[in-house]
Amino acid sequence: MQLHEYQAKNILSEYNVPIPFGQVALSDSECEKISSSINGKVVIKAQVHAGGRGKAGGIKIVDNPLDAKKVAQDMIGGTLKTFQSGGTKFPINKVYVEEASDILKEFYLAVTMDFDEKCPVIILSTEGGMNIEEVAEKTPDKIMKIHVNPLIGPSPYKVRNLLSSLNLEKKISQQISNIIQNLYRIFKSLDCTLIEINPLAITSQEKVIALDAKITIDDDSIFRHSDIEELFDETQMNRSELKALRNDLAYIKLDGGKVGCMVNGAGLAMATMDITMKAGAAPANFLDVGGSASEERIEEAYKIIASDNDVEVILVNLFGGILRCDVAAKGIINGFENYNKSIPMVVVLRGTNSEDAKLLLENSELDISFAEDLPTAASEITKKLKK
Amino acid sequence: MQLHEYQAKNILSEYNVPIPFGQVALSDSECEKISSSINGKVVIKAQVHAGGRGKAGGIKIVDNPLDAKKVAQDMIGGTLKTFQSGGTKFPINKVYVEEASDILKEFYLAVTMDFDEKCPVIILSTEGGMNIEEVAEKTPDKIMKIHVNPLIGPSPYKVRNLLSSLNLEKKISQQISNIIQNLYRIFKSLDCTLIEINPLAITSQEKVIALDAKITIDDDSIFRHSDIEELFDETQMNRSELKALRNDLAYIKLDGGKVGCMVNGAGLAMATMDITMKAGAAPANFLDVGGSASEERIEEAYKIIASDNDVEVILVNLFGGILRCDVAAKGIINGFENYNKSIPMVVVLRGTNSEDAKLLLENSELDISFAEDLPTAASEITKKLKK
Amino acid sequence: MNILNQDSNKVLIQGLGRDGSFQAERCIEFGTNIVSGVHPTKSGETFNRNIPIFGSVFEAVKKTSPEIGLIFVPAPFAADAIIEQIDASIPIIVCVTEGIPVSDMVKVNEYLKGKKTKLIGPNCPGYLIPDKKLKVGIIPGTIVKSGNVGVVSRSGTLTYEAIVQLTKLGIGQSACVGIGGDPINGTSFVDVLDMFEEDNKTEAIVMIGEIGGTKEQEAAERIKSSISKPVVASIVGQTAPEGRRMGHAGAVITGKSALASEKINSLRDAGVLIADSPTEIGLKVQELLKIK
Amino acid sequence: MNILNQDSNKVLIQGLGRDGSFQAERCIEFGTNIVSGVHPTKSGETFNRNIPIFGSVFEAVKKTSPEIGLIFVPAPFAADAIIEQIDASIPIIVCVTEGIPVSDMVKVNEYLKGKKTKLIGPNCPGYLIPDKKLKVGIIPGTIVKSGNVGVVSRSGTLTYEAIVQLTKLGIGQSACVGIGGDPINGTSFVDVLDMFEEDNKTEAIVMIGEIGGTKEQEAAERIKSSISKPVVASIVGQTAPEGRRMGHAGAVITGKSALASEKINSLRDAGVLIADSPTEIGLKVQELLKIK
Repeated sequence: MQLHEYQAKNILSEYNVPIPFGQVALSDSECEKISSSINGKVVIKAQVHAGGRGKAGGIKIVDNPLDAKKVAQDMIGGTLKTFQSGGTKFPINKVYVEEASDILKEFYLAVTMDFDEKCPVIILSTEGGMNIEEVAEKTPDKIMKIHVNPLIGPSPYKVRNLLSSLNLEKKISQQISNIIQNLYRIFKSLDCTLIEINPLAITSQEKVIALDAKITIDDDSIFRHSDIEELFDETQMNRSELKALRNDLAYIKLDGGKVGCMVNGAGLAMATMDITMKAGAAPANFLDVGGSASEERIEEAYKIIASDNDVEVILVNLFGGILRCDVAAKGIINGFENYNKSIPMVVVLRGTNSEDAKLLLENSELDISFAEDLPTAASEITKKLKK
Repeated sequence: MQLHEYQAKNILSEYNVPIPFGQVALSDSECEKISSSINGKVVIKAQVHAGGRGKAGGIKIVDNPLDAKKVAQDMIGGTLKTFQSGGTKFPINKVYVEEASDILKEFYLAVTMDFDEKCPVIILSTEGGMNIEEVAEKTPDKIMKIHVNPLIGPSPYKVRNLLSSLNLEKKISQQISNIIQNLYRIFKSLDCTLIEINPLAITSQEKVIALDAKITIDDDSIFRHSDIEELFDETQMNRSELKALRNDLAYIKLDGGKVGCMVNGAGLAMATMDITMKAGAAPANFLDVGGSASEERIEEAYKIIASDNDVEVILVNLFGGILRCDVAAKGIINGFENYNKSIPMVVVLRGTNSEDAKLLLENSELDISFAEDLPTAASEITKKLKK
Repeated sequence: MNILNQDSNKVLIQGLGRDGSFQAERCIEFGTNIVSGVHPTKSGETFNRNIPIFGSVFEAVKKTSPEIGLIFVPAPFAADAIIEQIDASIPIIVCVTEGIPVSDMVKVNEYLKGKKTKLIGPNCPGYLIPDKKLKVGIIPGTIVKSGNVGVVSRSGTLTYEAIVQLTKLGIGQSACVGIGGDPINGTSFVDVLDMFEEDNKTEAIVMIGEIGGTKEQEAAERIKSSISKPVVASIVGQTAPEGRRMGHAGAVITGKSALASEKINSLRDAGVLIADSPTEIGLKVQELLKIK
Repeated sequence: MNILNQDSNKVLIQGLGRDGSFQAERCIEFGTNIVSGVHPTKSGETFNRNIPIFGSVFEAVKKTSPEIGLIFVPAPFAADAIIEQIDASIPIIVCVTEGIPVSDMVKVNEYLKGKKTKLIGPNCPGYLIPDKKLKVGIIPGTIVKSGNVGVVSRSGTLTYEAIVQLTKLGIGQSACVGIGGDPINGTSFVDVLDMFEEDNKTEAIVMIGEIGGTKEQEAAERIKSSISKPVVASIVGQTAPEGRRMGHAGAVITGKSALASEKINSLRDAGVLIADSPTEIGLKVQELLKIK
């Protein structure tokens, strides 16, 4: 679960990570009011769940409260699409109003999980404010890492050794060192998968502050963070994604395809996509019902796929394990009956209770072709699409 | 560092450990006011750093705010001496005013460090409200323990297995289980050496609450808990103990002796005591100057010992290691000169720079006999005492 | 600990909710010797007629001496169940549960260091040895066939896909092992490859990988250095869109090595026969065995 | 890792403040081969004329290959220094620092599990081998004499007391080891007894214990089961008042076994010769060696 910048900054502040003075505004007049409490230039930032806001016009610097009001007027109620948002237009409901900082130098600082080393990792780069993937690719020596033993936390000696290689003033490196320890405390306490400060700025007053902040919480840990769950902003997801999330389904909308796909398991999902793509039929979406979906969740899954207007054919590829195919079949039939939209289906059912499932589907009013395996299903799909 | 009950209960509350409603009062009128906000009986508890308050008259139950006022009048400004306070009379500056609870059953619950297993341990006993040492001795099977891996924390399965052996209602064991997890969070976050809830009560409303609370923080960890350091109540220590503490000296006052002892190292201190006791000379106090005392700290040490009116002879037994004997000698001479109280001394000095030290002392105006070793020093002491 | 070469295979099942109970029955149907169950509130009861249920793993171990522990406990409690089984010294643990918090598994992984227990999963279908009539997990017993090909995969359902292909072509399996899709898990490709290498029954190996991480590259290195048996591999996700959920820092860590093409190159370089499409796994194995 | 039988004894000193620098000089005077120092802000400088100081342990290890690390770092940073030396794979670490938070040492202790490093201390005077001219720590070099008695103690200054008594009687020491007074430390009586048993130079052992804990009982058990060399022991604190600082729960854990009398009984039962007063340690050893 992703947090907005303003939510992340509240958390940073609570854990003693310095941030510039700022407040969230829900309206242009609020934005004006906050701006007038700030001396000097003011930064206004659209609160959306996408990176790359600056280039997309989601961050503006103004000189006075009146200009601030105007910017907020334009932003709030509008949408933002960035090069990182994957085509999605995110609605802007709030802006963050912040005093502008006088910046001498920008760093990149993140805490995340290193899955190869199976432990948290702290990433620091002198190339702050940049696209960090690009930095990693072009100048990998500018990316420095500290692997963290979960028992010990970030060893001060490792932090010290890393910072000493940068030849910073003692005053500066002491501040960064404290920020690293505090970020790690947030990472651990809130079960984060990512905390990213880009840029971490050194101001002309020699203060180190977090200018931007991105915090992502491990969805699987939300059950122990009810206070964080309340921060969830559902306006940042489209209706289908939200519905999928609420039903514990993994849904991805894809551009340009016509096939709606219902599968179980990420591996099988990827295999299905590889095979249908090769057969010339691009998917319109992907819905992974996961390991042990109930009848009700499968019904929701059917509705989500069927409500995608790009979908001309639905491919169901389920392999029963924990999931029972008969349960899935009932869910699909219920979905069809309650949603009442007939879309041709190609169905591959195998594993636990697949024979019962086929019987149920055959006796339904769905427009179904059964396939024994994926290649057959793929060619069946291309046939249906050509019709 | 020990906390008062009211301070400990504030912390419990912050970490979601249920406590009865209560507030601290600094005056009888405050006590009356708090009492009038409570329906039913009110418990008034003297806030002193000693256990066994109940038997010593430090805990009273009253029926109405007027009686509460009277009790507070008696307590505040007075002192309390309990069977656990080692002869010390603790001043009562505050009372804790709490609603009385309707108790069905009392448990003992503690988190502390098990030095044999080198890990934290949770101790639970069904014999709450009792002297736990007595329970441990007479019915050791009524003391249950959970050893905690510092990486994992208290494994829920261990807590569940322990609680299931008590055959409690699910509702009750769920509450105790949560309390255990929360106490451990406190233990870890605040670097405690002990958290003791005695009794942990089950009320007639089937709520589990902490009726009393004792929290001790590792003195060596205070440097990272400035907020806790502020809770320190210096009125609960006598002037010499306090002075010793402020100078990082370990000072213990003993009853009935006449020898003031300055040593370095706990082992040498104990050996010194064993030997002088055998020679028939009981110590009046013990001051361990520790591993690496400065001239100033030694000076304070001398003053603390010399200001004890029971002291007729001072025994100095130092073995230089990290501590340099010459530095110690200067400190003693300064102490003597600035405090200006001449007490005969027997001095054993060995190790690092001990020859320089002897020279310094010989040339001072102190009334000193040197001894080569401890037995000689002990007999020298008894001689001086007999004079 | 080679899970393929255990003599005795007594299984304990922890977590007997809807899924756990249903799957326990499927395991028993296949021939698995389930000796006990563990459930916090069903202590003293039995399941499948006469298998005893205990309140704690320690009790179950004391009374029934299982060598394998199978976990269906819900995600919030699953890491604790794994630790309970580790503490009870169960030599092999299979954790089917999906959705365990990453931070929990980081701790379990750290806790496992130096312990003798072998953990498979979590978020995995477990393993199945047709010849021994041993099914520990959720791989459908109906699709397997006894034989000489070892199958190992990160994906659950995709494992079944591969098994079906093999069985349809008359090619049996020595063992099928699903190591699970979670980024932090107990058993890696490398571990299972070593077991297959050591296992006398296994003559060829099928390995199914995915995009993301570098586990397939590690496997390629191991194959190059010390696996003498022929390997067929398939990597899925070649056409998958770049995951929107993957944070920047995540991409920084694995970089390009997470791509399917990089993995395929490493494996090919290690002498592995690549099935370009996951539908061709069976055919590739057939081809390999014929050549041989 | 037997600290007594290392061939090479190159020492690194971490923490070169007032005490560290002073004690480093004493070690060098005694003959110890100090090869490098570590201090966060003195990197590039030297001490004692020509010994290089590095900014990190890793750098010092890379350049000077020490086999022993000696720590004088202040308490708030000492646990981190121990971990830095463990991570740099220094085989023997002596930590003199006193006042390290208990919770820090619990973590260090957990972290050490499975590692090859041997930690002595913290809050200890270190060790000294007269014959090898090796002094790692703060035991005064002026009081020792080369010989065949091994001395081990929980207390710093009391160790010196025992050494002085031996030396005065003309009895030399094979090695003197102060394991430190903290409740959680790296090396126990048992560890050092084993080392003395193994060490050819050591003919008799002096062990000085204290009230509190059960380490002396553990030592008694080990002496009974596997120490063939004669042991003289003294336990101090027989007349000490019950510590007011000891919390209730602490007393619950150790109970009566913390008493001096209990410890003395266990040791006597293991065939140990008890010096009733710590002033009689030397005489008891003399008695023992004469009988022998």
